[in-house]
Amino acid sequence: MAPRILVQEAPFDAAAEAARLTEGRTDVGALASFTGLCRADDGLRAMVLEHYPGMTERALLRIAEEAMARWPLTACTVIHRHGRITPGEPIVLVLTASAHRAAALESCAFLMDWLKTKAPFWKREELAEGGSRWVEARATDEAAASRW
Amino acid sequence: MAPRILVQEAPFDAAAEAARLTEGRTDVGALASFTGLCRADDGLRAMVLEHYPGMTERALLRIAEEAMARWPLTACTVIHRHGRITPGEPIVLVLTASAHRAAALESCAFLMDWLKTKAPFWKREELAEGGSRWVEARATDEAAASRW
Amino acid sequence: MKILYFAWVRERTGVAEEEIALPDGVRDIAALVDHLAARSPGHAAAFENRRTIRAAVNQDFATPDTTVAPGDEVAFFPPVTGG
Amino acid sequence: MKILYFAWVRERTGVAEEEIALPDGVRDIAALVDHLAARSPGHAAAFENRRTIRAAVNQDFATPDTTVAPGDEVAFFPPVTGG
Repeated sequence: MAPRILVQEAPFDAAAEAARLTEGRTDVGALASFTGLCRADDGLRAMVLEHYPGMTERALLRIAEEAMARWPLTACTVIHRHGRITPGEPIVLVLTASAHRAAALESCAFLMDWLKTKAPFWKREELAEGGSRWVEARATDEAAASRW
Repeated sequence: MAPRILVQEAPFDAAAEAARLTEGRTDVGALASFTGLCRADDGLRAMVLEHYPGMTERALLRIAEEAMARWPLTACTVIHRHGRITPGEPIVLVLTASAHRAAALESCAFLMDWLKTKAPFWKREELAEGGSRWVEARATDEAAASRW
Repeated sequence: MKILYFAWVRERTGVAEEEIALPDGVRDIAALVDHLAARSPGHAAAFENRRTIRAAVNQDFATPDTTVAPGDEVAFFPPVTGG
Repeated sequence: MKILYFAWVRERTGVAEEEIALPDGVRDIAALVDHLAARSPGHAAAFENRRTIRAAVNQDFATPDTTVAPGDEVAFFPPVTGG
């Protein structure tokens, strides 16, 4: 099954997405999921995500295909939002389904690590005290991505 | 927050459980989840899970407390079903929430590995050709549990 | 003391639970297994290969040298297979 | 050729997208950056510290020695921060 990739401004329905991967099937023994949410660190007002339309979908599809090549997955979904997102709202959803737990859990962590460093999104934080600033890339994310 | 532990025969609502961990909060940046489901390998008809009432809840609580001590989690939920479960149905749900993704993802994998080897459940498979057999513990599960 | 059996250990002993008086001189799980194995042919079959049996005392996992005392709840079962 | 800018690179150049004619002799990303940096003070500021800039050619990540040709879509941006 081809990975399901969505890049959208609207919120997503994680439960409905999870159901798509298991409904009517009896070969899925493991469903792993990761949701990344916007935190209100230091009174952050909102996060604005810019992306590169066209390249984003392409990059996410490649990352998901890499996961499906490395692990025996029955399905894989990546949904990433862009635009203005306020604290408490979800930003990203990764779902992986497999016969066995290790494949689902490892590939879910792999997908998050790779999309953090290989998908063209840029976060700008709207600060509590007014104004905004671009989030800087972190060396720890590079290190996490390179362990795979 | 104390871990939420449920041992029950009834199915669970994974979406509602996930919502409990994030609703009304702005300090959760990462929500990891794992659902284990019954597969129809070799035409398996059903899985019957026996457990040790009292000790089961106690063992799951200890495992969850261990996860909360090892990783900075804001919340952690473990739900494990017992009784007769047919292919396609969920058996176990683990949810972990944290500010950051590594804590949520690693502790979710840890919880699954430990409950596979440290929670008193026993699976009996009802076979396609009639009859049933007890599932044998696997050395690979012991190895997975001992890596933490 | 209360003895519980689970999964195929229960199927072999033929009972899920039984009350026994802890005999003098039986102070650990290993000695208790010797005592229980003599109760019936089913018990003997259940404890035939002791390396495949796990135990819990008062709902904590135990080893052959874990001590037992009157009033304890002791359980015997195969290696667990949940998750 | 189409040049795209994202995030603070876009803010500094002052444009999100521009069409340019690829000059003779410009055959890779490094040379293209030299050329673009001379377009305006904003462009110069955007490309001031080249180690902080990433590029893509036709929507694939590129390096300074990736070749560019007329008709390519080339994008410049900071290291990504999604997820």
